[in-house]
Amino acid sequence: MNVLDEGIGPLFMDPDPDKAREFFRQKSRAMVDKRMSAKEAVERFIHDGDYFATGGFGANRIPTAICHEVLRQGRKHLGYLGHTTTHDFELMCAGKCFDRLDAAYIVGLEARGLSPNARRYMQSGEVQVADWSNYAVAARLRAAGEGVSYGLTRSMLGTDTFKHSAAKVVECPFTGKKYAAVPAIWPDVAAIHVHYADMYGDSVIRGISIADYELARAAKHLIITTERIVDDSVIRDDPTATAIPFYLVDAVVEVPYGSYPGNMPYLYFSDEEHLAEWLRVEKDEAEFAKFLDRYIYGVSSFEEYIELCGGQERMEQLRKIENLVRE
Amino acid sequence: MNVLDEGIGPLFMDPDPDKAREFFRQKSRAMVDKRMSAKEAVERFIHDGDYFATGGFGANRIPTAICHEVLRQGRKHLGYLGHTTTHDFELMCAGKCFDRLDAAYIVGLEARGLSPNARRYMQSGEVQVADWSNYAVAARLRAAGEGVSYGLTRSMLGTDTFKHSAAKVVECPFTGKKYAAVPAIWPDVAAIHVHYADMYGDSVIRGISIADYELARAAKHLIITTERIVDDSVIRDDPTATAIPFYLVDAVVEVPYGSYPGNMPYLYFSDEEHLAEWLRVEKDEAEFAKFLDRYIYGVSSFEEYIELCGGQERMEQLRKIENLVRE
Amino acid sequence: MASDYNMMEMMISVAARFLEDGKSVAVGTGAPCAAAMLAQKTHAPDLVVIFEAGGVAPQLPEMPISVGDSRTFYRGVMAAGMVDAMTTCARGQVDYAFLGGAQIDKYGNINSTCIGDYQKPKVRFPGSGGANDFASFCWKTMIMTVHSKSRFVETCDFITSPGFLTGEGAREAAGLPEGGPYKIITDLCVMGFHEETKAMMIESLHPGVEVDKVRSETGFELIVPDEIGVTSPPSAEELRLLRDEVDPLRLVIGRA
Amino acid sequence: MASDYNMMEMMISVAARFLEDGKSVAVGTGAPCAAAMLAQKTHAPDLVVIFEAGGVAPQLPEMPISVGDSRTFYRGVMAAGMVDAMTTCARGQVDYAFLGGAQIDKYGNINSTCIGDYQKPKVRFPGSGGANDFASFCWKTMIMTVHSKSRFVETCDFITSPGFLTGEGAREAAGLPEGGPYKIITDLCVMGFHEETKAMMIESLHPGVEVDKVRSETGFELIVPDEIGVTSPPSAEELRLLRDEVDPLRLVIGRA
Repeated sequence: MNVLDEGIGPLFMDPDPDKAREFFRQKSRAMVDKRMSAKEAVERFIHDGDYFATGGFGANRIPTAICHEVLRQGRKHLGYLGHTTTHDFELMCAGKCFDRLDAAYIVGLEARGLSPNARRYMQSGEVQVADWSNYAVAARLRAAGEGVSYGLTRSMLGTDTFKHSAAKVVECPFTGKKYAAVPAIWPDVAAIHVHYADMYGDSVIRGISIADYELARAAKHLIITTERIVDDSVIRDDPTATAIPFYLVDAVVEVPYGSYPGNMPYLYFSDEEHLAEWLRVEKDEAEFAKFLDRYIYGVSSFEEYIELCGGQERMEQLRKIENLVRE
Repeated sequence: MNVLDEGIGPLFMDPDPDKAREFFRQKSRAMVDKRMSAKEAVERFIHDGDYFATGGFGANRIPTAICHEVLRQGRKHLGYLGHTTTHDFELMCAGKCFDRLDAAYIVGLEARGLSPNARRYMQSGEVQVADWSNYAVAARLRAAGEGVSYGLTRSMLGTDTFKHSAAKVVECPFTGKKYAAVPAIWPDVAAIHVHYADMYGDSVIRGISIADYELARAAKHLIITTERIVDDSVIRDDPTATAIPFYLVDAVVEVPYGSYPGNMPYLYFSDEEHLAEWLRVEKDEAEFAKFLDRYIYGVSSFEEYIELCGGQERMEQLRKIENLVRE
Repeated sequence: MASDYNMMEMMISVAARFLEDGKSVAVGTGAPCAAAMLAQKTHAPDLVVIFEAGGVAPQLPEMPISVGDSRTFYRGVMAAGMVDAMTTCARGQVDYAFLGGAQIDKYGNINSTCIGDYQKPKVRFPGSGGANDFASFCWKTMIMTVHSKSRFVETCDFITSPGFLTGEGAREAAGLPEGGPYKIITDLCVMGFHEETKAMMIESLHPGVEVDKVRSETGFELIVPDEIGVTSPPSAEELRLLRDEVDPLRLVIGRA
Repeated sequence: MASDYNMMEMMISVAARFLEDGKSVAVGTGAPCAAAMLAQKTHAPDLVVIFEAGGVAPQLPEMPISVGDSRTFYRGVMAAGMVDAMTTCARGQVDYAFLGGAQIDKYGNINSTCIGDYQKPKVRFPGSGGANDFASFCWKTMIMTVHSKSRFVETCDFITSPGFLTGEGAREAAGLPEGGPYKIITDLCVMGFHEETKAMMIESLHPGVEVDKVRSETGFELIVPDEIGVTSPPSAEELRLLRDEVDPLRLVIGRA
């Protein structure tokens, strides 16, 4: 294979499709009850050193409860996929959980500003980084889900984003066109938050799927957090709606408001006040440490966190904002 | 680019992504009323020599009305994508409409047997053919929709299917694994039958999508036939359900029972008696010619064909079969 | 033991037994579908059935006529598309697939494309469809077919779907993933493949069938081990399930 | 002509005018989204808005906070995913995109990744997000930004997203599709790119702005044509639409 150019960024995960196939060969396809707590899901499926990825888009439909558990259980030396990450990235930095990072969108919270703590962590030199574009990462996940070792994109070419990625430039055997060949990535474990799922893991997402279709098919282990668990007859009544089938899933965790303080389409809007509070307290490391103790390390479950953040009353306000109910 | 091996099959369409981009650059994105008759859609968008593709899976959710019009309007020298084609292929052969063929599944009607006329046509030597697997064709369409000139699959390797395709063997720049590189294909025009669409072309498919998601994104021109046209508020009420957005679509044709004699999931089952009749009459060329005159050439619209085939009464029977209503 | 079974019932019952619980199988219409359904009703309730057009784990109300008809996702857990079905195979999550063809050679390669000259064939068949993909991607592929010399040939006119190609090491050399033919179930016997040479070998003969009969209906040299078992015919329970539940209209199994 | 506009209103109004009817635009939050909405309410009702996370043609009830929040597909015609949005760009169906960044060089290359050493940066920014993809795939990219010497630099510390790279022919040589920067809209002027050299040039100065002011706020040699127009400020109607309909909460345009 003629490689015309290659990035100098680190390649954290083996893109060998046959090793992935061997893993998936062993993974059970049995339709069994996979319900468990967030605590148990993290204990069983996320280990120190694993490569971890979170679904959703920054502060929209993110698996917050799993991120909190990762912090509470003190996971360290994770690899992390910084793909369209905002509040989830902020959380992972708060716990200094990862030291290897594929970065596509990190440290920012879009229109809300940049996370002071995430920037401190990323500027510390403690994290080994490769940079990518959002689509390049989606293409890496898609390639993995397709059982091939690389995908193709014409983005990244000619830039430092390419240079600091682990992509390679190849030529089309038909047209001679150049492509960035991006290596498939099979994360060890991913967490995705969905609208509803049955106890086997068959999951439905309402609204944009972002890159979760691809992530679900690439991840070796998959934790689903769901607003509610439904009987599998609900799934079977409308199989067209299923985005993630049970055989991809290892754990099903029922977490109402599970994307909080992020947005969950149709159900609740993001809590902009709480997200602003994060950005504010992060400016001072001591204050931030106290904040984390109060909201994450000092509670035993995500339910407690929701209570601390205003509980049902606040959730009801966010439901009204989401649904454009003007008071 | 090191090419390790290559098929000897003809490559009918240019896989240059920049030529495709130039086409799509010019294609309007305006949200305008695209409703028209099947007759007009074929007149405007399917021309002699064009490369044509049909959606659905053989005799399931196929754009029968468009195929009939192609015959009635005497289209010739088409290229055709024989991907999971059964009754649609039978129709195209009945009109000898194509002389270039990418074949993945042709001449058969699955459990129903093989089409005598399609076999005669394919055995005549009049058709230039390349062979592919079903997934290879889906990968070709997917690559086109992604704006790249080739896709990758590990199928076809080592076989005569590869040899008689236009694929090439390339090596992964990361792992050295071999892949069949399959050239992107942007059909000049495709027809896809859907459950409902608005007048702009936003379309919803219920049940399996087969390769229509990919085909819709690869085709330069796209004709949608739909069981019913709905107000665009129906689409906007549930944008998650949309499979095909309006900007891909050139024509929207309302055709109730448009997949007949094929199956339309949830609405009507295939008419096995009529499909068996096709296979029976095809055995005798003269009888088949009379049959075609009666059912296709001798009628002026698909509605007349439905009437000839038993009209509303027959459709009601097929609805009951589809919905497992036992009498 | 029931004695009033026909060969289709025999083949389906044998095929069903090879399908392990908690595994997945890509099936077509007809006998393979019946085998998967029978397995689910006997030892493999957690066998996941996948159709190439996108249907996953349907509660089949009856035999599909097409691998893309509405039965293939009737009350399924997902109605996806071909890319999803095929990539599920490609990434190693589909264990079994059933294939068929007009010709099979001793390495389990299959012809379902044409007889005679490719450009102007004597007989044109459908081609690969999804068969080449299943044969390339799935871990273990199986064939159910009648046993005849015109079908079991020394050399296929056209290799549509890969078996072991030219034998040991050939799949790997071609770049195919691990996998390949597992069992061939005919109306005479069950065959497997030699662990090293990857050539076809008899594993068990159906009751009353002699080795010579198999040899005479096979167009190439079959490996015949010293010890050959006898295939267990369908049990009464298998027959009951097949006739009453799997295929009550006898579309596949016919009338015994 | 209204005189009580602020620079954000000016920039948004100017950007909106560049968006042609019947075309498509990939937008982010804030000013780009406001520009697209304003264009739809003035000359381009058929402008299709696409968000990178998958939202297509929403009827935006208010400004999104995130390009992936629920507003981005509110009563849209499709709620797809990132791959669909990005491949729509890649195959040439998205005309415009808006980009932003900490540094911009004279060829329109953008840095939104870091200042200083890459491995241990002085300042780390978000990185590409979808920007590199839009800059690579969309036909015409635009930037709205304040004009300052620290932003318009001779050399970016890191090229996150491609403009014209090193100038004429460089995109083609790198393998990028046709496309590239189209307009840079700042609080001082509108800039385009020289047809041949692909270097940045002034196209029009905002009312009251002198060329020297632009030069002094630009860290590289700008092409200054002999004839430079004056940018038309927002019309009363543009301001009314911006303030009453596009951004009534003044989240983006602030208070004039």
